[in-house]
Amino acid sequence: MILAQQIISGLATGSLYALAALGLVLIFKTSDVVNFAQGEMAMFGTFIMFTLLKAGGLPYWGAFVLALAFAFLMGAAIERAVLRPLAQAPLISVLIATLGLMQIINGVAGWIWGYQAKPFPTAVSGSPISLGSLIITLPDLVNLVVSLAVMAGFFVLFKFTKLGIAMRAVAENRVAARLMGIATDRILSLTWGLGGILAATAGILIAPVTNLDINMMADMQIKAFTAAVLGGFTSLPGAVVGGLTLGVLENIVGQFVPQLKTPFAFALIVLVLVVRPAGLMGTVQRKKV
Amino acid sequence: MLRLEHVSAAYGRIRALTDLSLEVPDGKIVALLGANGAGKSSTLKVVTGLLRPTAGAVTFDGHDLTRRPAEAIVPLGISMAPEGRQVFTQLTVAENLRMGAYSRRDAAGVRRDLEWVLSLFPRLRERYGQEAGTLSGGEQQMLAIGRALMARPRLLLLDEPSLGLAPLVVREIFATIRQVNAEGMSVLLVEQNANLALQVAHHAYILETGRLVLSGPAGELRQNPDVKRAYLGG
Amino acid sequence: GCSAPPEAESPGQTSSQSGQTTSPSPGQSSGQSTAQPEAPRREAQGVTDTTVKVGGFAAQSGPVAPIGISVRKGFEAYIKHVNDQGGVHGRTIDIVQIADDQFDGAKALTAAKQLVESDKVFALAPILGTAGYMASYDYFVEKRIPVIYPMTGVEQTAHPPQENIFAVQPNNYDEARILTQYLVDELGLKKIAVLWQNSDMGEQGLKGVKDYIGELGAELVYDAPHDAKSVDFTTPVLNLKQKGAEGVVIMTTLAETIGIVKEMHKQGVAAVPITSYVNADPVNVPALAGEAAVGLYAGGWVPVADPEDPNIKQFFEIYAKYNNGELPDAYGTAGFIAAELLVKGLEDAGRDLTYESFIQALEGLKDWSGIMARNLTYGPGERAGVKAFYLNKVVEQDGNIVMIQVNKEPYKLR
Amino acid sequence: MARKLALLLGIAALLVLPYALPAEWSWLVLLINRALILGIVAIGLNLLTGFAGQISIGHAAFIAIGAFSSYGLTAKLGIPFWGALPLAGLITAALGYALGFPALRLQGHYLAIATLGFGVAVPQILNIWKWLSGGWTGVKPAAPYLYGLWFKEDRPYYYLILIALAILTWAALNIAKRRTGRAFIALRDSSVAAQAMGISLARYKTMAFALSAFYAGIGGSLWAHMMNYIAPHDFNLAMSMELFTIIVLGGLASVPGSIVGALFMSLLPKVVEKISLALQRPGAFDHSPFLMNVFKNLNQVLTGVILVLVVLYLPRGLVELWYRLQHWWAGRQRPAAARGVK
Amino acid sequence: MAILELKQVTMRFGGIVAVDGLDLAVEEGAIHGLIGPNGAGKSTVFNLISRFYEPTAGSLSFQGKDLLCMAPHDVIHHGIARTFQNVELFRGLTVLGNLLVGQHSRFRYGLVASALGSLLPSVRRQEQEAEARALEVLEFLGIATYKDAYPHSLPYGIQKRVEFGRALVAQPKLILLDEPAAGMNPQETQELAELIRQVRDRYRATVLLVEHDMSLVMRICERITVMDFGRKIAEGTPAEVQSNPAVIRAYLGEEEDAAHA
Ligand SMILES: Nc1ncnc2c1ncn2[C@@H]1O[C@H](COP(=O)(O)OP(=O)(O)OP(=O)(O)O)[C@@H](O)[C@H]1O
Ligand SMILES: Nc1ncnc2c1ncn2[C@@H]1O[C@H](COP(=O)(O)OP(=O)(O)OP(=O)(O)O)[C@@H](O)[C@H]1O
Ligand SMILES: CC(C)C[C@H](N)C(=O)O
Ligand SMILES: [Mg+2]
Ligand SMILES: [Mg+2]
Repeated sequence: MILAQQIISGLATGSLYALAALGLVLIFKTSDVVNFAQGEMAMFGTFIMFTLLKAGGLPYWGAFVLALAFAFLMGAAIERAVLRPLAQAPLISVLIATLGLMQIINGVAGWIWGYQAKPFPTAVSGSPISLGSLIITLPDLVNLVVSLAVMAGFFVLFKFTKLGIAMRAVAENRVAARLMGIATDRILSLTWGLGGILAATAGILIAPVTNLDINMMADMQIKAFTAAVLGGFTSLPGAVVGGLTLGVLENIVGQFVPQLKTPFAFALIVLVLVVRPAGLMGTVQRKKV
Repeated sequence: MLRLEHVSAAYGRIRALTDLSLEVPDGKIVALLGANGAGKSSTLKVVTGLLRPTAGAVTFDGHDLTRRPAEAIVPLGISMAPEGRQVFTQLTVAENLRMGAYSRRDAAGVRRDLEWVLSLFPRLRERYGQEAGTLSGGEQQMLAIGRALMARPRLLLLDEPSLGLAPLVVREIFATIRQVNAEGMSVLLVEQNANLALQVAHHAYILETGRLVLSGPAGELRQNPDVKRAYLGG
Repeated sequence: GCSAPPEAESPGQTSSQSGQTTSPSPGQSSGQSTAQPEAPRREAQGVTDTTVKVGGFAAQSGPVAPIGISVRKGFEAYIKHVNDQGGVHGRTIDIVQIADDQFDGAKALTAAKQLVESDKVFALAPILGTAGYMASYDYFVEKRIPVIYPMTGVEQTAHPPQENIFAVQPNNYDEARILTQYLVDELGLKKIAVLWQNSDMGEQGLKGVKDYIGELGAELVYDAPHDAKSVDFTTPVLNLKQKGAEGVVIMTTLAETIGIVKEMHKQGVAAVPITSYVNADPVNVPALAGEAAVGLYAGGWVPVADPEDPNIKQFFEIYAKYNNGELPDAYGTAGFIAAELLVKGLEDAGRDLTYESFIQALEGLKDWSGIMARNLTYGPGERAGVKAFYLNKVVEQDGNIVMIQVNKEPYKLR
Repeated sequence: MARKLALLLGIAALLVLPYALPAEWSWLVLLINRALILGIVAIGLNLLTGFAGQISIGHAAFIAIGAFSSYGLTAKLGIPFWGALPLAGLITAALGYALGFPALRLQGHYLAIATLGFGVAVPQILNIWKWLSGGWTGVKPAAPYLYGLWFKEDRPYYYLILIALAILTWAALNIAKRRTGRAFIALRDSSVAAQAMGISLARYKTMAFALSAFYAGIGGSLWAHMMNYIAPHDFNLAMSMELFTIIVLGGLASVPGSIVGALFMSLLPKVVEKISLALQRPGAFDHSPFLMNVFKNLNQVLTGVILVLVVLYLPRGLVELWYRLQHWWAGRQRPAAARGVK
Repeated sequence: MAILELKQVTMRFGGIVAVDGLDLAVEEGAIHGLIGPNGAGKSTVFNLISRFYEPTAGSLSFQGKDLLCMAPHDVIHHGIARTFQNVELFRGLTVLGNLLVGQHSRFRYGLVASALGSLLPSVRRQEQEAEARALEVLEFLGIATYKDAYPHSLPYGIQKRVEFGRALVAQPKLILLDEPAAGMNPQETQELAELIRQVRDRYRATVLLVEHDMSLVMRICERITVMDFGRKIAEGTPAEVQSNPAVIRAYLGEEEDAAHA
């Protein structure tokens, strides 16, 4: 019976990893960048919503929408100011730039909002739902549903719409994309804007669990990265599957080797990767010569 | 239609083009010939906005192209099958072709042209759902050309279209070039196979180390002994 | 009464004696490091007629920054307050810097050396973090510059006692023993569990419970570690429930404690939770955990729970005055107390400030209480300032969830 | 000519540095020691990542292995430091070699996550081996001793590090331009072509891991006996990230760049700290809460800004400054040494 | 005697059969052409010989040795070098560096000797010899002036020659050339033809050539195999192949003058 509850709770936690991982995968798919600042963008967007709720006195959903709008602009601005000038730079440099951004955003948030943890409201509240002896809370369900919905939405976008295909084209080969008449700059602003929205959404749903503070995403980010890789890094469904797997895995491993939970979880993941080098849902990029 | 006047261009300190003037008249096929590194591809890059000229003017139907970003040039009616194919390897053949028509709004026309391109290159139809990266070299070349055609341009730029293609397909492609030209499409053709190029072209320019050294009607150049020796392998 | 901590038996006990030996860790047998030259008594550095220089290190960036920054704010607030009142014996206290060691031992040691050798501070405070403290420990011992309130739960803060190091907060080992004793003696619980953070804090806490539980006549039914920053506590909480624990000692930091009580609440676990002083935070615990926190006990070595208490009011006022109206957290409190103890030492040492006079002054403190500092006691060979606890509990009062203090008198080990 | 001169001047400066520093800057020697040790590790990491193209973002784990091996060898087995130092390098190299095998199947981000996992796991595993690591409270490796010379103070230790650094830099420069280094670059740039040239991916990837682990092991041993105190969690992800940043900032596939990057990353916060202290001295911001926060916690944000700026304006890393300077000095048209790192 | 022999080789990618029961024998010392329509499976055959692909069925042998027992990096040790259809140069190395990597399998020293570098006379000597050999090959190919350039700044045609040089410098017994003339003009192609012939004569290498430029193929190949849909559809001398109706239908097309526009 413990096992069933561990799985259910693991799925709930895993959906948080999945939410954070989706943003990473989105940005990677659309601009070929591993965005280390993704978590900090999530934190910053959440703080914006916090301010709107507290100082602005707005209702939850009003603040939510405005925070997402802000997050869009923030994502687009970051792309414009830092990523675009780095269009020609080697991938690893871009990675370091996002590492720098991570420190900047984190530090600035500290300047503005201080360093103490703050409570953050959930989108929905109500008593936990019991199924026999199993318990799941409403916010847990919401997180699960939102991560699945986001996954499905973006999956459709990338697979079937001209815009989505163009986004992938831009990520792969900017020069060729421009030759198709794709306004790569605008697409990149858009994708980073969407990345910002996704980040803020994740942050807003995660904050009630971790509490809101400037380092709330530090650990989440590592989990998200792991989840994304486990799932296959370029696959949105993979990000969700990876996140959920990791959430459940941690709980089950925690039952047996609590002190080595993290090493064990990593060892299992590396094992998965050795068997499937492109993750659970990824496809191997075989270069043809 | 397309006009380059006294164009110079460079990659950092490396000079690629010097004081180049040339013209592609409406409805004509113009060939651009020259040895390796002569600046042929660079000329096409200048036209499509991928390489900014350091001097000179590029105009298309009176539009100044020198200040235009590359993506704003396609909608004017110029498309290119670039050197090295540059297909989107992680996109399928279908998606690549769809991107070719990115700036078009006429859904019906796009559908018709897709049919046309697939009948031009039946191989692409067979590989329709396959990731472009796993295509053979020649199949990728077909895709690059097909993708450029999907834009239904008024001026088509082809950078070594015969590269890596079977003789039969090369012949078909040149027939196609003639056909689309007959339908009114102008073509600027860069080709190593000068023989073939001079057969289809109306007019030709010859570059050496970024400078124009010779130009004239294709028929005349084919008879020119210097050209014969240097480019026709005669 | 308070029995001497077990570590008191360790060698090198005698303090205020120069050429003291450091206690080497197990396995280390260098015949050399102990052969220190008999240094002549030095002039106190960093003291002029008008100023006395101090400085310390506390992470100001990186993951530990939220703690380090609060510590700094608390420390600075009280020092500024004192300076604004005219300083101590006509000297203003000059905080040269509170270096950002980023929780890196080497950087902390660098900062310590800079403060001592270049800035020539009179004393080191505040000093935050196990990593930095342990890396600098030998250097502290060697230089014999006063170190006021190293903020870490390791026993090396006070055991063996070093003449120049004055610990304040109890180590986590002793703390866990007190918390367990409270569960057993006062609440009458017999089946105890420990949920501990996979860190020095949790590890020492677990050790404390294990060593003491038999003596208390209770039973340790379950213990489980979790990594810092974990968010999912399903597994330990379910096991806790299954093992029928009646009381649970939670040795971890704030966010995880909140996570644990929330999960216990969700799963309807009846065990009584009791936790470390780092969570004796009347502002944040009710705010973050809400009704899930009701019933949680938190030990505290200072009384923090009653905002109407004049001392606490004064503390809040001073803190807020120098920090733009912010309210302190537990770490801000710690920083504040470090400053209080420093100032107390300076005051009692008199106008003629030397190391001897300063150390004698501190050793003279018996059950001394300042604004937030409570019942600090030192003496020759005694460097652990606090051994007693105030117990706080989260309760529902008039529809509000608040943390109140449950015992007026400090609670001590049997 | 100018190059030689600059090199000689540089070496001379390094030789006298600790004693040239004014007394009240003596504390800086420790910081420089730390930087040079990280420099050694970074050279190894650069051979792995910059040259062979294998990302490792858990490299601090190798330092930990080197540090605790060295502690174990000296304290438990009584081997003198001088033997423990190379042995620690070799033990770490052996583990690096072993890690190379799962790495064979993984590329890019997948490899990154595997090395990240390694970086997280090693301290945790060491941590439960209390007999060796002392757990959370750590252990105290002794300072090296040689014929009446104790390397306990920062200054003598500096020379110890400097000698190791010199030898390992020289070796790395040799490797880089000889057969092995070329094979690394080849497998980074095109693994298929590399194989067709007879380069075994398995052999060279594991070799690159072993080699970089060797450097980290040496660094770890030096670290342990310099600090005289180590705990498993000293070697955390923050340190791994610092190393990764060092090689990119200094210059990927540049051996000197690794050292420059290490010095830069260590000294930068101190410089920022000075600026920040200077700014807050007058107490001018006491009435602006935001600005006060800004100047008190400048370090992190400014470090971030500098990272971004370097990446934006010195795409080949800090070594590019040196090449530009050389270029300017020589006054002739030579393109800054293009290492062509992708 | 056949130096290279493929028997009943099949290669499937999912549903796609790229090579289908192919038999191929290349005589020692020959210049052997492998032609066929796009997607016929020619490059796949090269990748099979290079051991990048594991054949679904069939056997491959080189000088009587079973190729299937070799790892990809062993192939060159046994004397097979190759070029790639889409230029695979090492962009972090100069042209000279690329040719030094080409000799990787000839060096007789490893990691430790690398680290000790010029301290070891043997290392110094080997490096000098390798460099001399590389320069000689560059000279032979007429691209010695580019020795210090990085490949990506060179025109495509030059890059193809660098690749050729990199394969040549290993002094292989069999050299696989995948479309070496692509991107070259007729004049350059003629020069290339000459080079290939010289390679065979001077370096005593067997050449297996994939190429769509019939002027090259027909001029230098002694024997030609034609593939279509992964199968061999014809084999013979250039004249035989050129007049084979199946080949004309599938690949060459009717010989007509494209001139009459
Ligand atoms: N990206 C680049 N960076 C530096 N130099 C370049 C670059 N691209 C081309 N060049 C140089 O510019 C000159 C002209 O090159 P371009 O590619 O236009 O020649 P081309 O006539 O198309 O040659 P090819 O027949 O080989 O395709 C050459 O000297 C080439 O080396
Ligand atoms: N990795 C792969 N996955 C799927 N299909 C593949 C793969 N590699 C090759 N193919 C398919 O196998 C067929 C043969 O490809 P190959 O590259 O061998 O052709 P080729 O004869 O070299 O053609 P070209 O002359 O155009 O270079 C092609 O249709 C190609 O699409
Ligand atoms: C409670 C604190 C003031 C310090 C904390 N125990 C630490 O060392 O990290
Ligand atoms: Mg070209
Ligand atoms: Mg091919």
